[in-house]
Amino acid sequence: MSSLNFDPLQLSIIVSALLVLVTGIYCLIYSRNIIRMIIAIEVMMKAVTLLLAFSGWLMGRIDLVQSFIITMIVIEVVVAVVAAGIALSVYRHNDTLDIDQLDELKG
Amino acid sequence: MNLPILLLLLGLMVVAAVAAVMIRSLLKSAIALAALSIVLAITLFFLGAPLAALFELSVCAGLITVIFISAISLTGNKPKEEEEEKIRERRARFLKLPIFLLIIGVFVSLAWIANGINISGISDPAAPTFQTFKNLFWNMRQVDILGQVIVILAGAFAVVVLFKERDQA
Amino acid sequence: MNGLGFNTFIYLVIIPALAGIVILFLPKKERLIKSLLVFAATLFNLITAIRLFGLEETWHTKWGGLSNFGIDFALRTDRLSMFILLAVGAMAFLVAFYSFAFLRDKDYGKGFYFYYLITIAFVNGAVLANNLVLMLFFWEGLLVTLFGMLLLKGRHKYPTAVKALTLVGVSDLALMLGVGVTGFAAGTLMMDKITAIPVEGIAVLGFVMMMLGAIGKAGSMPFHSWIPDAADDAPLPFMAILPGALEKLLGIYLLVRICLPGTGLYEFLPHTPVSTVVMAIGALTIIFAVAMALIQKDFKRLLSYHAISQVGYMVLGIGTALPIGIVGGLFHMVNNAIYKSCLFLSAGAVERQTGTTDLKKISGLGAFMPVTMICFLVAALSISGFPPFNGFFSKELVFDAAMESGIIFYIAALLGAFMTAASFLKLGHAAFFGKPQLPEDKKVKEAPAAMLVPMIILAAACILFGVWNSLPLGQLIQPVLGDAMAGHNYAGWPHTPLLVIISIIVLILAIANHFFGVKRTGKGLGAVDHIHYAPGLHFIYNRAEERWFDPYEILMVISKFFAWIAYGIDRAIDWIYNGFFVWVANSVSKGLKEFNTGKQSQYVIWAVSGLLIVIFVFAVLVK
Amino acid sequence: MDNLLLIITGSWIALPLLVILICNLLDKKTGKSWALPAAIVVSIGQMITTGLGLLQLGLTKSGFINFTIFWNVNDFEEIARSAWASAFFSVDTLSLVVMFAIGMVSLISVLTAKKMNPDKALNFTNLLMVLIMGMNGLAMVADLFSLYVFLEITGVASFILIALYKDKKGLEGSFKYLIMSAMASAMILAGIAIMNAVTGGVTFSHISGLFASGSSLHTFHAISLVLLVAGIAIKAGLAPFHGWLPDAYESAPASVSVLLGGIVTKMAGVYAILRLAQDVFINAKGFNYSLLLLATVSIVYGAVAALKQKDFKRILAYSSISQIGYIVLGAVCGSPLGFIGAMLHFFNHATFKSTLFVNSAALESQVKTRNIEEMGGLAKQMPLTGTSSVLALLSTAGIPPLAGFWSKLLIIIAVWQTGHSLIAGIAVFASVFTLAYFLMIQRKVFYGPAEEKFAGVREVKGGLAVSQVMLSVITVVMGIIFPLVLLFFQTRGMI
Repeated sequence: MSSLNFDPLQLSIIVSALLVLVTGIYCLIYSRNIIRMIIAIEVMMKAVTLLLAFSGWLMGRIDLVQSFIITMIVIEVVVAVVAAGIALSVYRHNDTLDIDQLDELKG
Repeated sequence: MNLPILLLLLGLMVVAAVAAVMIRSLLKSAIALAALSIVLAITLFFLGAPLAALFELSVCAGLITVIFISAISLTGNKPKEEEEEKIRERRARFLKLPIFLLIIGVFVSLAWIANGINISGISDPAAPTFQTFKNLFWNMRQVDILGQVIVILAGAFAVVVLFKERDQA
Repeated sequence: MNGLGFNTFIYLVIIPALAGIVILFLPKKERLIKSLLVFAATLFNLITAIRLFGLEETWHTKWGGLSNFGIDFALRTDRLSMFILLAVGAMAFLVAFYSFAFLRDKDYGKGFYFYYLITIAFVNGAVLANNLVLMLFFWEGLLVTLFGMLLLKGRHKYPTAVKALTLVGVSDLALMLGVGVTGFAAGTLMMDKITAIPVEGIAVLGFVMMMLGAIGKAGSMPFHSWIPDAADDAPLPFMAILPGALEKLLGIYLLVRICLPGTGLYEFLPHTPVSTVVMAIGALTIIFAVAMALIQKDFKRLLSYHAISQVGYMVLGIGTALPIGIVGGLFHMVNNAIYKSCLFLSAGAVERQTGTTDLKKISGLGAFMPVTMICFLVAALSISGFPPFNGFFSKELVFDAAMESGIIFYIAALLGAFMTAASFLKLGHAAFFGKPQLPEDKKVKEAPAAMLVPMIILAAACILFGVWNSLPLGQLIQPVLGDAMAGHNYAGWPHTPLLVIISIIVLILAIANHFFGVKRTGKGLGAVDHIHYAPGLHFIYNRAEERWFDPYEILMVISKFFAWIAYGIDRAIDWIYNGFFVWVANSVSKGLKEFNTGKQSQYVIWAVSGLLIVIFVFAVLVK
Repeated sequence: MDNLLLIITGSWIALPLLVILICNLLDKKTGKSWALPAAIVVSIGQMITTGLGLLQLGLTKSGFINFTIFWNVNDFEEIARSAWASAFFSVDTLSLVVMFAIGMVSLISVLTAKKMNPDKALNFTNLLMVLIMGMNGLAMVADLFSLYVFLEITGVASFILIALYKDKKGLEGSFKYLIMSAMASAMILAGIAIMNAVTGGVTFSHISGLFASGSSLHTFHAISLVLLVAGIAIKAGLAPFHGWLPDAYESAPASVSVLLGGIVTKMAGVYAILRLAQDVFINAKGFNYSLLLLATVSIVYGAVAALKQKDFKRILAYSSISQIGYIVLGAVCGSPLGFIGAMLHFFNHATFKSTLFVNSAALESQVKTRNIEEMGGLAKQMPLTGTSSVLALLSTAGIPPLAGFWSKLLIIIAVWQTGHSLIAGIAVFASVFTLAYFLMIQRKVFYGPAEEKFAGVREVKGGLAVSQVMLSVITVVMGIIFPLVLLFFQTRGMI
């Protein structure tokens, strides 16, 4: 059989990364909890990490991608810290984590 | 690389991600996120990026989970107080997600197979093989290292500004 | 090179303009400094013009290296423009000198000096410009200063200013169109590169439009009717310098620039339809304006109609396209600038000393203002064409050319000469001779020296240019034509004795007519009443006085009709813009505002839909 | 010369770092009192060094300078061989112009922050320094991944700055920005990953080589571009990705909104688009066309939405969306003229939008409100604020001879010339709306009927007044000497 002209490995990795990404965006739209939105962001970053690693592996340049991932993780942590800090401060103000309470700014 | 193992790992990843989003308890969500990180770390290891896997494991699965859990405990997780109706409504909102994901996954896979898409990758004749991780990271990517330094500084200032209890100016 | 850098002539534009701007910032009280500044600037202008004389140069710069669409800042002098510059410089200097005295107790002195200097700068610029668009720029700038000067006496002069703006603006618009067509027909906007475009096809439009622009600036029909109104409403030095001298110089400069045989912009030949059209305009201008001048009862108004009618002679002369006609036209232009300014200045002296220019109120001033009277007489004899004053010689040249081009034009010119002489006999008689009628006239004194000196100089120039007419003709005017002269020399006594005899007969007839009229009515002012109130003519005169024949008024009636129609359309469009669009914009904006609920999920949804849009764009492009 | 160059290039990162160290390692009291003056020194220093850098570029006619930051990689062969991987800094005229703008807006922001209490002032300065480093890095990077890194730094610093006072609105705006920005980061990073997968490298030179060769695009090239465009559009606040932008601008403290509106979001989004369109995705049709569409939508949306706003800063925010549209339009229309116009509009926008935000700060400090409905006739009491805002708004609307006119003119001409006459028409038409809502501001705030309760209002003094004067002068002077600036850049081969 004239081998499948697609690589199941590529397919599976890209599709699963896409699914994880979509999960994150879905959660950003439908979640009402601030902390869960931050979790959704983290979930999206995981998908991106997978994609990055995959790209390096595909090109045989995994070392380059390793350095990318390390930098990325550092940034990810800082963003998570900032987000958590903001969530905490919001909680202190509103006594709730409901995102729907954050709608003073509009129009 | 072993395709079945990879498929298993990827499946686990998707499940963990959906779980992190769907589980009602925030604490369990955070733990699901940690699980997602762990699975990702294993995948990275299999893809030949052990250092990145190590980082993922220690920082994402460890540090970020700690941050989340402390944030959750500081804000007080009050699932019990949620009314029955709210819970049902929430379930209705999130139950669509797996179906949605299934449709997307199947559709994209079919489209991929039907079009015979293949990322051939560019075989760069001048692709240097002598590049070691050390050389790459410390010499070639020193701009990124500078970025890391700055972003960590920013993180420190974030802690100073945002986590201070008493400040209602 | 006269020891000057060849781009010195840019100073002719810069120095007066700078001086004008400085004056604008000087306090109102500093009369002396302002006068000195004006004096220095105009003197500099005159000296530079003299030193530039005989220098034929072209100066050319690109606008800062960026692409410039062929509109370079290019200046040049040639024989024509250096002659005009000299005339401009001299007239500007004399009138400036005169206005120091005239404007001493007027509160609009500052504004006048500002506009005056800017006007000089622009006139110089327009004459120097080698690029048609650059010339147009200066030309249009003059429109602004004209408007400003007419408003100097206050807001209530607005109608006159608007009238002038409209009429001159229309002619400038024609010029603009003409410049465009000329540039298109010639393929370049540089005047020294354009020679003798054949007047055919689209070039006919270009020629006619540029010609209209030129004669419109000179004040010929049908762009003339603001000048008599301005005589009532504008400061007198303005009349002396702008309609009296500079505008004629500039307008005729352009007309000659267009029509000059051999080197002009267009190929303009005798006995062609275009030539006939130009001559007809000239002839009509003479007849109409002089006929109106005949019956005026106001010193300034009478002069202002002559300011129009004299243009007719120049246009007629140049319109013949014969060398003798062009020489005559140019000579007449110089002469006109001299004696018309002199006349206006004497009118100014009379106005300043008596407080009025109404001929019914003044008479017998000659006894009190002898110098003014003598200057007036010299200029009046000159304009009427009495030998040996300068007007005689230039008119003879024009007569000669008109005779050669068609007897009808000659008769028109002759008729004009008759009426000119008659009207000045009347004017002189009424104002300076006879018995002083009103008691206050007895207290009148001679004008101050600062006003007399320019008048005396101008009057002397009238005599000089008449007696020694080979000076202006040989040195200034005939070189302009260059090869086209074909060896002729028109200096000295007129070459056609028959025409001279006819002219003198006409003058004698005018004198006879005057005495007939004076005898009939018993006073100088009534010398032409028998023409004014002749059957038939009376009716036409009345209508003319009621401005039935004023092209501006006709234009206004037509435009009122159009305005009435346009108003309705405009209201509808206005509603669409001011009502409908605003309503739509406001309601859309309001809708957008309400649509934004401030919910985070909404923002995410927008972003996702934006992502879909981007995907869609890419998908369309891939297809 | 080389040493001078080293000092100049080094100072863009080292100077802010030094200030952070000094202010935090000294004892607390000195650190706090030194913080703002030190920030002023850094901003002015940046303006001077970028000016020197521009001169250097002009003198050597070299076009760009490459350099590394910690240790020099002297083995240039190695750099050449690993063009796909090596990250270094590179400055050209665009970088220097935007870095000058960074210095300028930072200076204005610090001047606006003068009244802050010392505790906040230290935090503010620290974060401002991080922000400056992030934006400078952004201006100098030469590969996609570093671009992402510095985007994040800029973003993180601005989240914290918006929430600096931890008031309810500030937290809300900050959180909204954070979520959208994180989403954008994920998209950009996914785009980079896919780009890396299909081209095998992330440096600008590597990718642009592939795009410039004109080979047909892989599906995944397109997917990568889609993700990059969407991500950067979120960062830039192009409609319909703009949701967070008005909220963040409105809720930020006065001095921070000067920063945000003047430079930060432009650096994060618009500069990235400028850089990518110019140096990386050359002739990438999808990239250009999708951004053209988004830019046009933004121009119209921003102008229309601003009409009915009540909050001064919110109007400015919507106007920003509109102006961002113009810059992006110039950047992606595909002609060099448009790029020049976009670069200079970037600078002009930094000037006039900062002016307007300073005006807003001045009004807020004197009148204690930002609601334009409540104000009226303030031009009499606050002539400086009124005049500078008039100048800034005329520049925004593109009235000659102010600076904004020229750059907008260049952009519209370029868009017209490249055949997008409909878009050019829309852009001109939207200018009318710009004028409309700004006239509305003027009428309601400065020139309308005077409200009696504001009789005691006084003109601002100190930092606010200085910055208003300074920015107005720049707007006017830039407008007058604009052709000369253009000429200088042109003759020196810098654009």
